[in-house]
Amino acid sequence: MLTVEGLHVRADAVELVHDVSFTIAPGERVGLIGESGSGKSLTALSLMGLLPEGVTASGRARLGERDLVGVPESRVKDLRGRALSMVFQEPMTALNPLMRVGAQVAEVMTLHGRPRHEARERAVELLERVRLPEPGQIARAYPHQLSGGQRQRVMLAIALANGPELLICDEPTTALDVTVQKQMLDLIAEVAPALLFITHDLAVIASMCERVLVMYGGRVVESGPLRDVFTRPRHRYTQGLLAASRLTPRGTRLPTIAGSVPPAGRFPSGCVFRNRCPHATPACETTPALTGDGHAHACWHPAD
Amino acid sequence: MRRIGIWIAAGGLLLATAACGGSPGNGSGSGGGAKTQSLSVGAVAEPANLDFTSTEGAAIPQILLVNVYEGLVKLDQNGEIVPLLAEKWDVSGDRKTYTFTLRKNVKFSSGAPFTADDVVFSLGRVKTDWKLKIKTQLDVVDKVEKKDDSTAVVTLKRPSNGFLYAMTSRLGAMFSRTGVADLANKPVGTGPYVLGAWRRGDSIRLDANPSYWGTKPALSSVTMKYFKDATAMNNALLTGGIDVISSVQAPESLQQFADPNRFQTVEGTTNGEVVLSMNNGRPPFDDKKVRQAVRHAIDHKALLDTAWAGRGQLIGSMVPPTDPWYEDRTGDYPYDPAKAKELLGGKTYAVKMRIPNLPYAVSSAQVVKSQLAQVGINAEIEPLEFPARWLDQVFSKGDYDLSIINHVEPRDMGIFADKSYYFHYDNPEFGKLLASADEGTEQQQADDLKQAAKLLSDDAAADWLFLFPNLIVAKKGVTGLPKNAIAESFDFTALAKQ
Amino acid sequence: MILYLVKRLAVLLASTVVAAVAVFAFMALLPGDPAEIALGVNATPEAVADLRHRFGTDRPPAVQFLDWFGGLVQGDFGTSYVTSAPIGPQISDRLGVTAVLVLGGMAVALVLAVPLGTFAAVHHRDPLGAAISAASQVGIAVPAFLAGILLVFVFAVQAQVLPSGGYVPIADDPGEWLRGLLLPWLSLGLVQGAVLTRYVRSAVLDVMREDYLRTARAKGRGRTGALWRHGLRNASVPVVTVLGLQLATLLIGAVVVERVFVIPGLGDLLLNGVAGRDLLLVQGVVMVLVAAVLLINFVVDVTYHLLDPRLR
Amino acid sequence: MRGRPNLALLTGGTLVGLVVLAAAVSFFWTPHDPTLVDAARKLREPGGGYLLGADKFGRDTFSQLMVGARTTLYVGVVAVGIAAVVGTPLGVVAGMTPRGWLSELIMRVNDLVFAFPALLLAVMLGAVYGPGTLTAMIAIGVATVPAFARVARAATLQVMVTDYILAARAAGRRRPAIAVRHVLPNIGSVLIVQASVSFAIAILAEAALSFLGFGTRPPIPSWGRMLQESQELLFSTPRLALWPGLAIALAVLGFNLLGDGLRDHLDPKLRRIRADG
Repeated sequence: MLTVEGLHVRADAVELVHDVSFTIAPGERVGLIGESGSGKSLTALSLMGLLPEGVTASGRARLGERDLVGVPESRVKDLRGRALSMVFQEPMTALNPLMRVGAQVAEVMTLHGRPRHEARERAVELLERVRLPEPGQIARAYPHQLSGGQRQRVMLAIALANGPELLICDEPTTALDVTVQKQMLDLIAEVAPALLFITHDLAVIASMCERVLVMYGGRVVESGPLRDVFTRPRHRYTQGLLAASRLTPRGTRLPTIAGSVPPAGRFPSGCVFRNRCPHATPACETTPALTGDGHAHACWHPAD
Repeated sequence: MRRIGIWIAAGGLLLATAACGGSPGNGSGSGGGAKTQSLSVGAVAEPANLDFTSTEGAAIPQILLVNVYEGLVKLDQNGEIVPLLAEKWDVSGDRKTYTFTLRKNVKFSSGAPFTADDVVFSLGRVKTDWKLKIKTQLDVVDKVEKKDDSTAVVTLKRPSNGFLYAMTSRLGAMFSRTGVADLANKPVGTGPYVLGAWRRGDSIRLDANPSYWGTKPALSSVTMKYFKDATAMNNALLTGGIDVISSVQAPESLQQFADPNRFQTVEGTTNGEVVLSMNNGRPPFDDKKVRQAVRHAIDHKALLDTAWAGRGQLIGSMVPPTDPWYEDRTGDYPYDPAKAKELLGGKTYAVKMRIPNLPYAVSSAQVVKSQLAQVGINAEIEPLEFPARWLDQVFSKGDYDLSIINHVEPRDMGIFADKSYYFHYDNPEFGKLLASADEGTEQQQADDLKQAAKLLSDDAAADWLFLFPNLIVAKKGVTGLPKNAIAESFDFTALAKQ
Repeated sequence: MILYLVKRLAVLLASTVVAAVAVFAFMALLPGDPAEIALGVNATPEAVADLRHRFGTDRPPAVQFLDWFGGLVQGDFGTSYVTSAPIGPQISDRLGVTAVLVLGGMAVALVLAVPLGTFAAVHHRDPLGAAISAASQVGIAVPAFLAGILLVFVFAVQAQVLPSGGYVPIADDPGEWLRGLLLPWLSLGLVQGAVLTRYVRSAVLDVMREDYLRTARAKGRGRTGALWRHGLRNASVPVVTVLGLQLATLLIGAVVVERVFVIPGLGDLLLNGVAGRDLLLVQGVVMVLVAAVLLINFVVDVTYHLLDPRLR
Repeated sequence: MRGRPNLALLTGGTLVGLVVLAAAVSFFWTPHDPTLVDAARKLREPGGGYLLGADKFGRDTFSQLMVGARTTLYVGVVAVGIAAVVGTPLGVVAGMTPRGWLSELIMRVNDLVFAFPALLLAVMLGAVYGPGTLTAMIAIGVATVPAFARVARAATLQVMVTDYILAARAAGRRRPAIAVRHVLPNIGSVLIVQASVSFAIAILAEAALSFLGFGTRPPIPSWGRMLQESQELLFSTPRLALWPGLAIALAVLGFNLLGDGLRDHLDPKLRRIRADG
């Protein structure tokens, strides 16, 4: 259903996302994982056509038969909120503070052709569907009167309003209290049609997704079914990531990945991870290709 | 002549202009038909109210005298006293009794007839109701009597040359016995114009008086429009907002009106002596030598050229050339910085020059300061709000060393005779000369006043920077503009438009 | 909201009273006895004392204040010492003129600033946007009276298409009224418009960076649509604050423009009053100006609260 | 975006630098005595030692502009100085005790002072003490106090909730110590920006006051007064209005740009781009 081929994102001369390709089948839930600065959010935003000013995408991305990248804004904007929707990381600022919640939910429907009164009614239903108590009252509230978790549910209601084919969630629970995170994730898992779920949290991915893409330095370094990648990581970065997140019984952490993520544009040539990789050799100065069917990786010295 | 109170007025500012002259014209005004012509005249100071019996300032008589209020006599363009409401007057042999024969069929704008009773009433009010100190000019009047409806007799305590002259001023204005209830807002007079409308802060319109006893004015209305900013007034004339600038406040700008196809410039003289006053009552200017040094230190020609674009006349004492006893005294203190330094004896002084914030004063002060600095007198300029603050600080309290003001009143040499006056000039000889001039014959008067003027100059009681020019700019085709401004009013009676 | 309104109203009233005390006290410091000034330099002491009694300036200051303030509450500003005319009608006449001048200037500023500022923000990376930004920067640097003088020079003196000054009441001739006000409006509005353009631009730029604008686009709105529907109202919140500040500035800026264009407004009345030491008049005008600024602040605060539900 | 030259800072700094330079040099040297009246040089054309010509008093325009720069800075420094010295502590106190009666009182008085704009204050003060540079500066300074107090308060409110202040308070540091050691250094950049903007406003205010006759006393050269005096010669000798007008505009532009530039320079948050991954 969603096919991404050779997606590049650049800001001025700096390439932020390099040659990303993946697919999502109808009903499939795919996780996109990586540290901040890895290019995962930009990948998602380029699919939505919401890249910040001065940042451009090239390559191919299709949702069904419709192109998402390299087409005029007027065409993409009709897909947004209808065929594909997105829930953002920061619920506190994602809603218009001067507009009632119900109106903001209804807006996405009227925008795509539903009559106003019908949209109003359906907005309340949607609020109920995302498990908000007293949806009628919430519809009349302003965003500042809701908690973070409630606002994120409102965002989810907006995303679901027009029955999209694909839902993109960009760290939807990061900003929420731990107690609320679980409910939110359950809700997303329950209502999402097909899902592209972006996070840096391996545990969340594990509970949500069937397939996973690991990004680092603007590239997909490893991809495959969740179980394979998590139990038998091939790329040294994935390996490090998993090791860092795994707790020992005594609660002490294993060594994390050395160094830190370089700023955009400062990644080494060749394998982007080689300056932090304990296994790096001169061979790594050449860019490795993402190879392998099903469980693919881009590494000259993969783990077994 | 006793102490002549001054209407120091706004100096050149209010002075604006005055007097009559020219011949009535006729023509097609902007309004269309021959009887709806109107004219608008730009002036600088708006009156605070319309009651010149209790409010100082030149602005009120400027617009009301001769135009709305008339006296028994008036001053013509040549400085001659001519009949107005009095057809004629006879002076007794002892020069103490004046018998005025009044015009008949004169009516006030209220409809009341003008009779000798009104003369008795009006001159009586000067003593009883007027609040201005200039009313002392009529202290010489002993009694005013009605002989019959058209004859009034004024008896003086002693002969006075100043009496009839004072009668041409505000003091001689004739009021109706039934028209003094609201002088501040509703003037009632016998003149060719009546008050039309007053838009405070903007303009005063006078309308032609349909029942005027004399030659009816050529214009149906004249509007006096008030400007605080000289440039704004210039622009108004350039763009047709007004027809006449009654007194140019920015003489350098005259070039703008050089096109003879559009504008005309009238340049004449006034009674306004721009005086560099020195406080004779306190150091350092209580020292005659220091005062004389100042007079030598100032290059009057350069001052006039820079400060007032060379417009005006140089004078050397308190007498304008239009007075019969004028003598050229400009040679008394030639520009001579070396002499000035010598007179100062090598000493330097720091003094306060407190001036009114009027264009001519601010301009002149900067030249005076620069020139005095050359001889060692450092004058700090302090512009004060005119009129209130200047009057308070300098004029009333006398807290100043130097000041610059245009003394606009006609025949005002007498102010130097009063040592409480802000000059604090004190020379008994001078007072004696003035007193004998007022009582004596015409010849004696002239001789005495010439001598008095010389005395003032010799004593360096003040320095006379220049005689303020009467500078009028008008649209081409406006006639009846006064060449010289030597009376208190801007006479509208002769104004016309071609 | 009601509670807020009541509280804010109480503050307004209290500030006005305190301001009245301040104005009165300040005026009491002015040198020059009104009675002496009214009578001129040659007045007799008896006449001065008499007039002082008539003016009531021989009473204790507190009594004078209460009398004056009591009158104010009833719209009576007293009678001028100098012109012996009632002050209230003068002030209300002039206030009308100044209000027209200021509101017109504000309208010009808004008409210029909102589209230009928004355009400059949306196109802040383009040369045209940068040019507008630079032009507004230059516009701020020009003193209002200089702008006025230049406008007169160009449109009145050279082109002779508009009057150089003066004010014609609308009742006399609506056409002339309008023609006479165009240049004053422009000279007030151009400079204030430049200031406002910068605020609008920065407010819109801020809003454009907001997450909810991205949300709106995620819903399917275009850039412009999102900005229009969700951005401008949000951007208007800071702009309204500035607008209030600017109205106050304009009210005072009008003093200068009134001088340039010979418009009989409040500023002109104030300067006249100061020059003529018309104490009561100055007191009245200052009070009205200060009260107007306080009132504008009040309106801005309330508008702010109406615009932003978070404050309710 | 790092490394891109800050154009506003550069231009603003240069313009302000020129004003400061002209003022500084004028203390030691001007081409001619700026106040010396000389009828022979009246309205002298530019050239021959008179770079920009002379005015109707024969005074050298260039020398006047140089000394006028001094007046401009003098007005700005004193006015902004008053505003900063009075307004900053008030704003900090109000910001550190946001719920207290003192804060409420300060802000209310602040609002009240704000209702007396600079021009009104200057006209009133001028009426009492006579017009002059000092009264103008005091009026402009007092009228600018509310702006500083507000900005200082807003910035203080932000600083007060930061971790290091909370830590300092938890450690039992006394409020005055916190104010001096932590708050002031952290709101400094905001105040500097406000100062440069207020400086520009002060220059404009002085020009307007000079136009109304409430500004600098003659013959001390001031750009505002030069402009006012040049009015009557606007048609015949427009250069007399051009130079002071240009000087005012460039100085105001300079201070405004400096403020903008400093804001960007001192507050990098404002130029972040939201393009993380």
